[in-house]
Amino acid sequence: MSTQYPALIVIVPLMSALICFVVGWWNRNFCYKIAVAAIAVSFYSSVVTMKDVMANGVIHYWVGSWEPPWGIEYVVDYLNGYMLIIITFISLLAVIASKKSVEKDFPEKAPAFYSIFLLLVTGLVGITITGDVFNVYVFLEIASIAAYALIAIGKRDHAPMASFNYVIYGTVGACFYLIGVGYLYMVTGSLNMADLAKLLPDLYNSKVVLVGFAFLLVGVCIKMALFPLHMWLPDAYSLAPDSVSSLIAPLMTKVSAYVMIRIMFTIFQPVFSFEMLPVGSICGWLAVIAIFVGGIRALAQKDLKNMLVYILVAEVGYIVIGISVGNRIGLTGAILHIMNDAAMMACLFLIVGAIAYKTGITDITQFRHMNQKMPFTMAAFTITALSMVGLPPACGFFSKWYLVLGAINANQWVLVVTLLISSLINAILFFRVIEYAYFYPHPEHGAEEHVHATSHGHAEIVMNEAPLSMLIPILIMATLILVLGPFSGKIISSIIQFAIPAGF
Amino acid sequence: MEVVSSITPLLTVLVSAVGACLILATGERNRNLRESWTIIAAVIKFALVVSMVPLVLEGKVIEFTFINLAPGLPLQLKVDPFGMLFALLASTLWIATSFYSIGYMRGLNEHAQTRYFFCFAVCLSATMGIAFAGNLITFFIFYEILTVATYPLVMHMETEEAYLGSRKYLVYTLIAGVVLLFALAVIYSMTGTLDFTPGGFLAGHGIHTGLLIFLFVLLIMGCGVKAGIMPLHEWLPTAMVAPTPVSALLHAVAVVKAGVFGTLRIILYVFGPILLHDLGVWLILAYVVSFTIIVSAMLALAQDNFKRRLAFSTVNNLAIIILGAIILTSNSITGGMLHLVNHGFMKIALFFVAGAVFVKTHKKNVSDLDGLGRQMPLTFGAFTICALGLAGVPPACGFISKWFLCLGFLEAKEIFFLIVLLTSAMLDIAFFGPIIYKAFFAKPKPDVSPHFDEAPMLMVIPILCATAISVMLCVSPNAFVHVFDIARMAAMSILGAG
Amino acid sequence: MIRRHEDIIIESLARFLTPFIQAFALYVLFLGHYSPGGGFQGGVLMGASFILLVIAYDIIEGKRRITEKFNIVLNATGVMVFSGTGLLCLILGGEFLDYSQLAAILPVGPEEARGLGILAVEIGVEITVAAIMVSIFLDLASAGEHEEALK
Amino acid sequence: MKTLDIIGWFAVLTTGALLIYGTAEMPNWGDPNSPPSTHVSPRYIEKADEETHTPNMVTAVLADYRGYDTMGETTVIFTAGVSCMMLLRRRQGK
Amino acid sequence: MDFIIAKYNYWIYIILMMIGFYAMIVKNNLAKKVVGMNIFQTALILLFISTGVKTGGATVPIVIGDAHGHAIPGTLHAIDYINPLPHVLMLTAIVVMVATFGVALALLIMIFKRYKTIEEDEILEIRRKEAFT
Repeated sequence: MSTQYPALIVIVPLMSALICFVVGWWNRNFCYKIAVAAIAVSFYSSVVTMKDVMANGVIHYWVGSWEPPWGIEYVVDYLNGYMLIIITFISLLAVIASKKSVEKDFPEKAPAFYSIFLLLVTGLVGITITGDVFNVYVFLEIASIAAYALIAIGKRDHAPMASFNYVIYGTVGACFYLIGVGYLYMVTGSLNMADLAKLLPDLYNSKVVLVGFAFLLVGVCIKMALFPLHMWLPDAYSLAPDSVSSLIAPLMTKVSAYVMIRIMFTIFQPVFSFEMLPVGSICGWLAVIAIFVGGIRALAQKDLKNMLVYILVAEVGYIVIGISVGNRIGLTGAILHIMNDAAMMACLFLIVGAIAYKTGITDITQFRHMNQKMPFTMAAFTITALSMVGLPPACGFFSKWYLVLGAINANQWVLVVTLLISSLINAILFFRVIEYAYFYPHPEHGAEEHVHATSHGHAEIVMNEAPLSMLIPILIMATLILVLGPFSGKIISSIIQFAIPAGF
Repeated sequence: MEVVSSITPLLTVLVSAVGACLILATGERNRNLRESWTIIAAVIKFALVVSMVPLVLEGKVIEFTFINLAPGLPLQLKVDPFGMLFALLASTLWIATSFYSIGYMRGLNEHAQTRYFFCFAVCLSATMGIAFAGNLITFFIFYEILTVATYPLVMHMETEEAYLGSRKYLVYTLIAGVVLLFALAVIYSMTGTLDFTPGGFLAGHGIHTGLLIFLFVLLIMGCGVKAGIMPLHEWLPTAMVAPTPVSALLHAVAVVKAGVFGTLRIILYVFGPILLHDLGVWLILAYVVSFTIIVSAMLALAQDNFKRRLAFSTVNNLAIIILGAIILTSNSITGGMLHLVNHGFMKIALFFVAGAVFVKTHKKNVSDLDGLGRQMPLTFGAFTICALGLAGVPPACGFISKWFLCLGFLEAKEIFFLIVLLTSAMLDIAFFGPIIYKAFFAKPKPDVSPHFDEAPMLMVIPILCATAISVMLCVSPNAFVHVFDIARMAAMSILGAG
Repeated sequence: MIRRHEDIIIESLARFLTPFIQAFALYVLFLGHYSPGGGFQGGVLMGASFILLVIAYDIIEGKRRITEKFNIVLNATGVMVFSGTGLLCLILGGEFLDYSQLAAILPVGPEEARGLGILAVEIGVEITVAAIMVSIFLDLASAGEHEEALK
Repeated sequence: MKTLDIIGWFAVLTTGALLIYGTAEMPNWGDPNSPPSTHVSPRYIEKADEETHTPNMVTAVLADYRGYDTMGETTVIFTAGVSCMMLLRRRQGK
Repeated sequence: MDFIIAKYNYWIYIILMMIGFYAMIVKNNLAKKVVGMNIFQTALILLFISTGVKTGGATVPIVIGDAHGHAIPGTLHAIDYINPLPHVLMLTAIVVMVATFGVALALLIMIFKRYKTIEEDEILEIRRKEAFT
C-alpha cells in the first residue's frame, strides 16, 4: 500500500472537495473539518512519499499502469517530494487558520469555499507531482480557475475586477504554455517529461524547439509574475480575502517557479538553457528590475497587505536570480529560497489576516500599541521581518547567502549588489512597521528623561490576541522560520543537493 | 595548540538568552524576580567564563561545533586567548552594569523596563557569541543579532531624537552588515573557509592583490562602523540619547568593543601580520586611526555635554587599540589587547559617574558640575582615578596598556605614531582635567548641597568596583584571571604563527 | 433573467424534442466505444436538452424538472463516479485508474474489464458535464437570483 | 488608449512572428512520417482495441491511457461550476 | 514557395490566434476580451488537431473490424488511421476553455453589478474617483 501514497496525495483532496461540497448543503459545519482532515492526510502521504524517495530513490508511479510515454506517470524525486511537503504543510496551516475569517466574512459560502480551497490544493500538488507536460497544463488550469474564484469573493471592493485581469493574464500564460507543449509535441511526438528529455537533445538546433522553449518559459513567467508580466499580481493578491491570500500568495508563485526549474533543468538540459540561449542573462536582468520595482513600489504603500504583495514580486526576483545564474550553488539558493520564502510569506499573510480579523486594521500607520494588543502575533511578525531583511539566524539569511555565493561564482556582480541592496530596502520596509507597532513617541513627555511616566502609562491597552485557530499556525510558522535557518545546511546536504540534476 | 571539545562555550552564550526568555516571561508582574533573573544570569555567565580560564592558560583551545551551515561552513564556537580576553571583560562588566541599570531604572522609574532588560540580556548573549566565534560566519551572525538587539535600547526613550538616533544607528550598522556579508561571500567563494586562524588564513590562496586590498577595506568598514573609526563614527554621539546604562553598554561593553574586537580579528586572524605587511595597507589604516585619535580628542574638547565628551573619548581610545594592533609588534598587540580590557573598565566607570550625576542632580553638562565633588566625593574620586588612568597616569590600568603600546611603537621604530599616542594622552588630560577641576575646586553652584549626598548605593558601588578593578589591573595585571598572560599568549600565537 | 412568454408552439415543440435529445445523448454515450461520441459529447447534449426547456419555459420550469439539491448532488456524483472507479482499482491492489483490476469483481477478463471501466468513467463524465452545464447556465442566465425566482 | 494600441500591436506582431518563425521546420501538413504520427500514437492505433476492448481509439485513449487527464478535465469543469455558484448565488446550503 | 504551401494551415491558425490575442490585450470592452480569449483558445485547438492529420487515406481513429466492431488481429496499421492523441488532448482543452469562459462570464456579471458598466476605462475612472473620496 505504501506504493500508493503518491496517488493519495492528489486523490484525497480531490474527492473530499466533492464530499465537502455535497455535505455542505446539508450541514455547513462539516466542511471545515473535512478540509482539514483531507489536507492533513495529503500532508502525511507526501511525508511518507518523501521518506520513500530518500530510502529507495526516485518513484515512478504509472497511473492506470500504462508505462510512459503512452500513459501518464507520477515522478517523485527529491525536488518535487520537497515541494509537495512544503505545499501540503502550508495549505494545512492556511486551512486551519481560515476557520474564523470564513465564518466572519462569508459564512453562507462556506461549502463552496472549502470545496474550491481543496481543489486549489489539488491543482497545486497535481502540477508538482506529475511527470507529463500536458497533465501539468490540466492541473495548472484547475489551480488557476480555483484561484480566480477565490480571489473574486474578496470582501474588499474591486476584487472581481482584479480577478478578471488575473483571468486574462492567466489564460494567456496557460495558452502560451500549451503552445510550447504543442510545438514540442510536433517535433517529438511525446508528452512525457523523461521521454522529451531523451528526444530533445538531438533537436536542440531546431527552430521549433527554440520557439517551444520560449513559449513554455514565457507562459510560466506570466504565472510566476516575473517583472514585466507581474501587473496582475498586486491587485489580485491584495484584494483576495485574507483566508485565501495566505494560501495563494506563498504557493502559486513558488509552484510556477518549480515548473520553471523543471523546464530548464529536466525537460531541457542546462546546456541548452544557458549555453545555447541567453536565458540566464535575460532572466537575471528581469529579476534585477523586478526586485527594484517591487521594493520601490512597496515603499510607496501604506497598507500592509499591499506592501507584502509588492515584496512578493521582489521575492520572485530572488528565486529567478538563483535559477538564472546557472550554477549549482545558485540553484541551491533558489530551491532553498522557495521553501524559506513560502514560509515567510505564509507567516506574514497569516499575520495580516489575524490582525485584520481582530482589529480590522490594515494601515501601517495605525499599528500603534499593536505590540500590547497582540503581543504574540507581533513577536512572530518581528521574527519574520528579520528573516525577510536577511538577518541571521532566521532562515531568510541563509538562502540569501547561497544566492549571493552563486552570483559571485557566476561573476554576476550586478546581481550580487542587487541582492544586497534589496535587503536594505526590506530593512526600511519592515523596520518602519516595527517602529509603528512597538515604539510611539510620548508627546506629553518631552526629550527630558526624568519626566517620563511610569511603565503603567499604557495600562488602558488590554491584550486582545487572535483566536487560537489563527495564532497556532502563526506561531508554528514563526518557530519554523527560526529553526529552518541553522538547519538549512542539513536540508541541503540531505535533500537539495540530490534535487539538482546531476552533473550540473 | 591542542583542541578540547566542550559545551561550555555554548552554555556561556545561551545562559543570558535563557535569562532573556525568563525576563520576558516574568514581565512587569514581579519586578524583583525579573531583575534577579538578570543578576543570576550575569553571575552564572561570569562563573562559566572564569571556569574556562585555566584551560586557555594551558594553551588549549575549547571548541564547540553547533551545526554545519554548509560544507566547510560550521556554526562554531572556539575559545582562544583573545576571545577569552573579551569574554572576561564583557561578563565582568555585565554584572556591574546590571546592578547599575537596576538602580538607574528604578531611580528614574523608567517605562518599558521589561523590554529594556530583555534586549540587554540578548545583547550580552550576542557579545559572548562574538567573543567565542570560531569563524567569520559565526561572528557575523552574532554581530547582526547584536545590531538588532541594541536597536530597541537606543530607541528606548521614544522621543524624536531617540528616533533619529536609533534610525541613524540602524542605517550605519545594517549597511555595515551588508558590506561585511559581501566580503564574507567573496572570501568564502575564493578560499572555501572562514575559520579564524592566528596569523591569518587568506595568505596563499592566490587571491589577486587588488582584490585583497579591496576586501580589507570592506571588512574594516564593516567592523569599523561599530568601532567608530572616523569618518564612520557619526552614529556614536547621536546614540547618546539612550539611557546612561545603555551608553555604558554601547561604549564600554558590547557594541563598540565588538567592533574593535572584530577589527582586531580581521587584522590578526584573517589577514595576519605578514600579509598586511606585504600589502602595505597596514600603514594606511594606521594613518587613518591616528587621524581618528587626534581629531576625536579635539572634538571631545569642544563638547559640553558630559556623555558626548565621554563618547568622543571612546572613539579616541578605540582608535588607540586598533593602532596598537596594526603596528604588528608583539608588545603593541599585547598593549592593544590590554587596552581593550582596561579601557572597558575605566570607561564604564566614567559613564556610571555621568549616570549617577544625572540621576542625583539631573545635570547633563560639564559646565554646571561646579563643586559637585564635595557633594559626591566617592563618585568624583572614582572619576578622577579613571580619567587620569585613560590618560595613562597610574594608579589606573591605562598606564600598563599605554606603556606596552609605547614599547611596541619604539620596537617598530614608528616614532610618528608614538608621538600621536602621547599627544592624545595630553589631550585626554586636557578634556578630563576641567571636569575634575570644576568638581573639586570650582565655587559650588547654589543648588549644590555642600555636605555629603551621594547617588543611590546601587549605582555608587558598581562605580567603586569598576574603579577598584582598574586600579587592581594596574597594580598586578595578573591577579585572579591572568589577563596579562592571556593577552601575551594571544599576541605570541599570532606572531608565532606569522 | 429569463421571463416566460406563453408561446404554445415553442413550449410544446421544446417539450416534444427534449426526450429525443436525451435519448440521443444516451446513445452517444453508450456507443462511444464503437462510434464517435463519449461522455463529454453526451453530457453536453443532455445538458442542452434541459437548457432548451429552460429557454422555452423559464427557470421555474427548469427548477421543477431538476431541483436545486438534485443538481448539486449530480455535480459531485459525476466526478465521484470517475475518481471512485479509480479508487476502486486502487483498493483492488492496482494503480489508480487501472481498470484491469476490475476483473477481480467482474466476470470478465482484464481487457473487457478495461472496456467496462471506460464505460463507467464515461458515465461519470456525462453526469458531471450535463449537471454543470445546467447549473452554470442557470447561474449565468439568472445572475444568481433564481432562488428568488422560485419564491 | 493609444499607447495600449501600440503595446498590443507590438506584442501581437512579435508573438506572431515568433510562432511563424517556428513553423519553418515543422512537419508538413498531414505528413504521415511526422514524429507525432510515428512516435507514441502507433501503439494507440494498433493495440488500443486488444488492450482495452474498445474500437474507438479516441475513447480508449481519453478514458484509459490518458484517463488521468480526463479526470482532471472533469475536475476543471466541476471547479468552474462550483465557482460560478459561489460567485453568483447568495443562498448556499443551510 | 512550397514552404508556404506546406505550412499554410499553421499560418492560418497563428493569424487567428493573434486576432484573439490582440482583442485580449487592446479591447476596452471586457466582454470582447473574453471573446478574444475564446478565439485564441479555439485557434490553439485547431493548431493541435492539425498535427494529427495524415494524408494518404488515413481515416477516423475507429477500428474498421468485424461484426462486433472489434479488430481482426494484424489488420491494424498506424498508417491507416489518423493520430487520436491530439483529439484527446483537445477534448480536455475544450473543456478547460468552457470552464474558463464560464468563470469569466460570472466575473463579468459581478463586475457589472458593481460598476454598472463593463467598459474598462470607465471602470478605471470609477475606481480613481472612489480612491480620492
